[in-house]
Amino acid sequence: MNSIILRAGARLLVAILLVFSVFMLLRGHNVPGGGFIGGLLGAVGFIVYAISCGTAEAREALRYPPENIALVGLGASLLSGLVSMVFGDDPFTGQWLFLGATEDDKGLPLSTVLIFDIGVYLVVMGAILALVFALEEEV
Amino acid sequence: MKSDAAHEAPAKAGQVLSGWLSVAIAAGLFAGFWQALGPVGGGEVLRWSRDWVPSAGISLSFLIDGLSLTFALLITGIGALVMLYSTKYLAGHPHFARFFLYLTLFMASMLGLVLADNLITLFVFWELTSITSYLLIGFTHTSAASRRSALQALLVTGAGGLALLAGMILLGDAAGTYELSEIRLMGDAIREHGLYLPILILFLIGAFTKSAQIPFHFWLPNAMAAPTPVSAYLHSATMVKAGVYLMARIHPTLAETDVWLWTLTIAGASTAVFASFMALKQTDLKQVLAYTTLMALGTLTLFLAADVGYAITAAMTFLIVHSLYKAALFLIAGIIDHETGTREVSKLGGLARFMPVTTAAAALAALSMAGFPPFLGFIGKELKYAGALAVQSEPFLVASAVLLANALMLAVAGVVAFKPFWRGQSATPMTPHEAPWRMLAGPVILAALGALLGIMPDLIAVPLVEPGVKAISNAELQPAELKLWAGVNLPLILSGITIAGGVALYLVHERLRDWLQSAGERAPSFDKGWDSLIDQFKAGAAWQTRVLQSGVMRRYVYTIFATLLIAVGGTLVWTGAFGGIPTVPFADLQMKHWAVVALIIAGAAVTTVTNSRIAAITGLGAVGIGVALIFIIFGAPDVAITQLLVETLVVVLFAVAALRLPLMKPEDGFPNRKLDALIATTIGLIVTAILVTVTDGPIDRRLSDFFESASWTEAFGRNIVNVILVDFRALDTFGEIAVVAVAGVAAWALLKGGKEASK
Amino acid sequence: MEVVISVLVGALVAAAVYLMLSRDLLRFLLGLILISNAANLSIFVAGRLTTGAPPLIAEGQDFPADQVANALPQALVLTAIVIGFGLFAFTLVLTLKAYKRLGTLDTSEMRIAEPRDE
Amino acid sequence: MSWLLSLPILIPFAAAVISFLLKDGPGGRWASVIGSGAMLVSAIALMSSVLDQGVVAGQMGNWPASFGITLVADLLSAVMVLITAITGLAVAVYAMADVKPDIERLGYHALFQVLIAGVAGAFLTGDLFNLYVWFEVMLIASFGLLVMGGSKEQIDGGVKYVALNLISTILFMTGIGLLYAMTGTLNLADLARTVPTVENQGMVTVVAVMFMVAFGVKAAVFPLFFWLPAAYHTPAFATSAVFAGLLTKVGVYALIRMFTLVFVGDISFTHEILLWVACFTMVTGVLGAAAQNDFRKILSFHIVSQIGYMILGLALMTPLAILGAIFYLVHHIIVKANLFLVAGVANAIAGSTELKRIGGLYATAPILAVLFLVPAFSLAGFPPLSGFWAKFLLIRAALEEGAGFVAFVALAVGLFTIFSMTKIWAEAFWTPHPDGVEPRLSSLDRKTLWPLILPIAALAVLTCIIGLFPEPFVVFAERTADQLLNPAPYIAAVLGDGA
Repeated sequence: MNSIILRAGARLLVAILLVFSVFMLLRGHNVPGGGFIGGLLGAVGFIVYAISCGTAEAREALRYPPENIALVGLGASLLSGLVSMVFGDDPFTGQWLFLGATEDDKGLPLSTVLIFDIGVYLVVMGAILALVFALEEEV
Repeated sequence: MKSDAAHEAPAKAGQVLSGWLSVAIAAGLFAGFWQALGPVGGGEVLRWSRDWVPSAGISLSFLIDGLSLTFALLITGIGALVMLYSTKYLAGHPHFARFFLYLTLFMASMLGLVLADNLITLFVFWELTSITSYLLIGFTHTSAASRRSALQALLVTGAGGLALLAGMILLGDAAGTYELSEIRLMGDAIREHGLYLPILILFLIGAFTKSAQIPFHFWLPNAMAAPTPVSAYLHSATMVKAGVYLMARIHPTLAETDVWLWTLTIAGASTAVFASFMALKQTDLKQVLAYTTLMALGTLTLFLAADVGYAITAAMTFLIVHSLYKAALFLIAGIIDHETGTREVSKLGGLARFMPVTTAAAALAALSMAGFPPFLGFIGKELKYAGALAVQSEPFLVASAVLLANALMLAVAGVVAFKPFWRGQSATPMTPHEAPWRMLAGPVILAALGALLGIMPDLIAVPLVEPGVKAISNAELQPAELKLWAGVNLPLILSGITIAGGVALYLVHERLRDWLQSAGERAPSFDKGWDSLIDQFKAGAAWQTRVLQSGVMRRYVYTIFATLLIAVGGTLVWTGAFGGIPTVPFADLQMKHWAVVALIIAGAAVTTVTNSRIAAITGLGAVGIGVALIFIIFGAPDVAITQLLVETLVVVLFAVAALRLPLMKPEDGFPNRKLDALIATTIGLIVTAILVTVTDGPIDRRLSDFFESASWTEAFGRNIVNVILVDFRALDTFGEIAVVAVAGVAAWALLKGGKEASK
Repeated sequence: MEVVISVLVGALVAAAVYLMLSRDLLRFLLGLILISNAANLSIFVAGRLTTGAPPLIAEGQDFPADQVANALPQALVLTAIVIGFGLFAFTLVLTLKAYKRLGTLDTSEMRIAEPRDE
Repeated sequence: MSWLLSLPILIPFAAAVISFLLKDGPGGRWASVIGSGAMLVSAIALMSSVLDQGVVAGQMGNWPASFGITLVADLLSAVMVLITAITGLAVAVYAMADVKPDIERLGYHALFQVLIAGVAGAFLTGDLFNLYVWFEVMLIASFGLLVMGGSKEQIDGGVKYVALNLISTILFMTGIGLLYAMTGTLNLADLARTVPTVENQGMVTVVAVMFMVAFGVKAAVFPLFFWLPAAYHTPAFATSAVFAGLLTKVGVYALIRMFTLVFVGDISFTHEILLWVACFTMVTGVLGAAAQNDFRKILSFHIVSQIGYMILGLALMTPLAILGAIFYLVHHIIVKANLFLVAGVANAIAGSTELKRIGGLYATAPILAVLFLVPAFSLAGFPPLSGFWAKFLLIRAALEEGAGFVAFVALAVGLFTIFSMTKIWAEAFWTPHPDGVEPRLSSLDRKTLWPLILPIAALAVLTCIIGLFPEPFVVFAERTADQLLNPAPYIAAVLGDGA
């Protein structure tokens, strides 16, 4: 399993899956996709990596312990829900900022809702990886 | 050990302080109640009240009348003497301070009980006396017998307490108030109330258990496991009289009916006679005294049955008489035990030489107990006969019972207060010598009071007995006069017979005892019955628990599904809610629908029947994909993608895990599987029936309509499902990711944790 | 069409319950997965079925043009799937751990917490 | 207002995140304690505003009710959150000393905080599906806490706990689907309004019974309670204390909420079932306890038994009965959590929780003896402790309804409770230690002793306060019961007055 080609291929696959997962995350508000689907894809990428190169290397590539990533994701979603406090709205009220909005076009939307979905992404990826890595290392 | 010795010295100082503090509290309270003698003797009733739980009609109200004052003085007066006695009796005991804490708490509870004018407040103190007596009976906690006795007393009185609580609640509802001084005015209404009989029964269970009437008597002799001062105080002079107090207190409300009259008469008389014989049977001084206490309690119950002046006066007087001599005798028994090392009657004799003061006190107390003139006991006995002859039930029977009990009592008095001191000296474990003054003060004072009050009965007649009688009965009863010489009358003649009979019994008591003991072995014992009751209870509990909480998971799952089946299926049948067998729209079914249905059913079937892990996983995958296809067909792409991804992960994880798990065993061997299949199929049918019925007809789509209209215009998203997830119902999603995050962490911790533990 | 799915749900439930009544923990787990699917489907069908039309709003429009599938149950099912997955993943790891520590997957042999002699 | 409502949920989540990231040092446990303290403050604030203004409701995400998720607090929710915060703080402090460092490094305190958040969420939500979500949050956190450490006993108990609870979860979820199918809404207040308009009322009853079974498992009623005695004696003491105090009560809360607000159409049927369930639960639970010989196993079975009392109050459905149930609910959380905490200290100084293997606590650890007696006698219903009033109110409610048999059962069960409590007392406290050990509190070092004893003492004081000054609590419970039986203000607060 440790052939150089496979490892390089795995790296490439991980990169593609990660990019694709972020793409799914970002488009989710308007077409099928979203944080959960994105996070799952991201996790699948690292699982493939772990299977081909070993969990130790996958952990290294991930840089942070996956369980921490999960909790940070939870924190991010929580924070996105808290932002509206500053604006005097109810918790989890979406706050939107439209960059370059014109009459016809709403421009590039930045919102707490997106941060929320990023949190979902991180949680899903982190939690699954925490479980899978630990399961792999259990043997 | 050195350090222990080092801080023993200051601890001892603290202990001494705790002892004297308790004595001071009791004495101070006694002095306080003494002040009330004047007003109460003048016919006043003192009342103090303050709200406690007004919304439930409960107030902290207290009342001092003749009845409660009598009790209060006995409680605090005897309490002070007992505590003084205990400072010496328990000197150096490691739990000295705890003892005084319990004793003081008990005294306070008992005072609260007799002073309370609110039923529930009374009950609160009632239970407190049970708790404190539990701690006191089990004071010698390292002994298994003590612990058993403590539990027995607590459970018996506790059971009675619970009955009493129910009775009080019913009485409160019937009367519309918990205030005793209001309830006592409603006697007639209560007696005619539909709940009268339940109320009466529940009250009497409470009173009989606390005052150890047959058949609830067996805990009292066992309670003698407590240190002797406790026996003297709780189990003769005060707590056991709480039941008597209750009957006296509730007398105006519940008495004057045949049920009351006969129940109390029979219970009291049989307790008195039975206890007198049992007393004669014992050889342990404390046991002898315990049974005479039972006898006294029976007698008091007997007299409270009636509603005539003589009987009630007899009860009030005998209450005081008994408290005085019985506390004295118990304390003397304690002295004997303390100074000689034994309480066995047969081993004791000739103590008069060594302990003259104790002997004198014992003699005085015993003479009062035996009912010789000029002691208060004599007056008490005369009143008892007068009362017995005046009762409405069966004067002859009652008088006979009282006569028999009194004669036996006289014999017992000889056994406890004559024999140990006079007859030939026997060897005792310790060389006897006179007790210190703190232990003598109690018996001497109490015994002397018995004599003093006999000569001057007016000291208690006016301030205590007469107001007490008035408090017990709402009818205009004339309290009988307390006097030594009432002329030659029937009671006096009966007294003569008593003395003659008693002396005769004393002379033959040893043979009688042997006979009673051999008879007792054949008779069923309540105490042994208790043990088998507890054993049966435990065995029943264990059996039930083995059946229900079997430890076998399959049975748990089984029970839950069976419950579901019966509850939901039963309700479905009961309500007739099933909308009828629907028509399947075969016409609309296309090839793809059939394919999906077939895929799912086949997958589920394979998963269910296979013994191969690979086949099972494949089956699961088929079901998952089939469900995803349903989502796609019916316009749910997000759900379908998620389902596919999740299903992939499920199958992968399952495969990874299953490879490390053992093979699945064939299940053909289990006959139960047929029943399982039946249950499973029925539940499946029920689910289908319900689903078909609830989805018949259109749904109220106002929620979805709102989402459709607001999704883009207000929440700026074109994927309505995603907008619901991250905006409209973001809190759900937040909870959902919390579940995922925690599931990951928990699984990680489970896997990692085991590793660290095994290292 | 709801009727068909309802029957399907019933069949899945029956299979799942049968599996969950087994003494084999692995079979219980299989049953759990099946019954989760059944529960998800029942929520889905509770919102009634609409063929085709996913609940999306086309570019340039403010509302869905035609009748689209009921979006709310979809969101609920999505949440339920994810939660179910989390619970399943943990349960799977627990099963694995149970086999490692207790040496069996036969639940009637699992008597450590509630020993036989009690 | 919506902030005040959401803070008791959001604060523990924040504490969980911080605690997890700091789990390798002492920061993890302090984050948990500080978070619990902050939650207590928010819970008090919430309670005071509910007392001032009546039912308060707030919309998450600013979407109007029944479209978005509503958080709503009436007196019942507010008091449950408050008591959750109190118990949470007590247990968080206790866990500082009770939970071993290697378990802390696995994220114990974070999971604990998530559990508390889930409990608070369940009490505050006004949305049925959201309730399901909080149940799951609570459940997965409890799974993690239960098996954390991974001893054989824990794994074994955990398997049963997990398996049986998952069945309940699935049932609950299916029930939500069915109710949605009939009414098209998930909001509880909206359901209260629309359920009576459903044509097929028979089916409503069927679904109601389904919910009863689902919540019955959660609340551990007869015959669905098995998971509780199978597992509660296995985890860390802090864990079992918070489980014992709170988890089953969420099931009871859900039953009370659904069967006073939504499922009131066929009371003579549903509440009659509940009455029988209550009686059997009381009896089987207490008998189960009588058969046990382990400190925590006895306590576990008593949870079951006492859940029966609460269900009894709900089943009778009179103002006094509901009042009693609420009083019992609050009292029981405090007392039962406390007893489990005491069991932990007994284990720490005497070496076990098996009664046969310990003893001597009375002679050498008198403070612990007092701290045991207060909750134990309160549990057994002795006056003047909190449990007495709880029992008194329920018995009175039963007798006023003419339910003499039920009252008899409740009283008899009280007697058996005394039996079990004195069994623990006699064997762990009075009987000398079989190995001659003299267990002393002073054998614990100060850093362990105070976190263990302070929460116990605080809860014991609370028990005594409720016992000695019950009036404000009774009045409070009366108002709460009134709100439950007259849900119009609740519905109006959620849906607006025009509804």
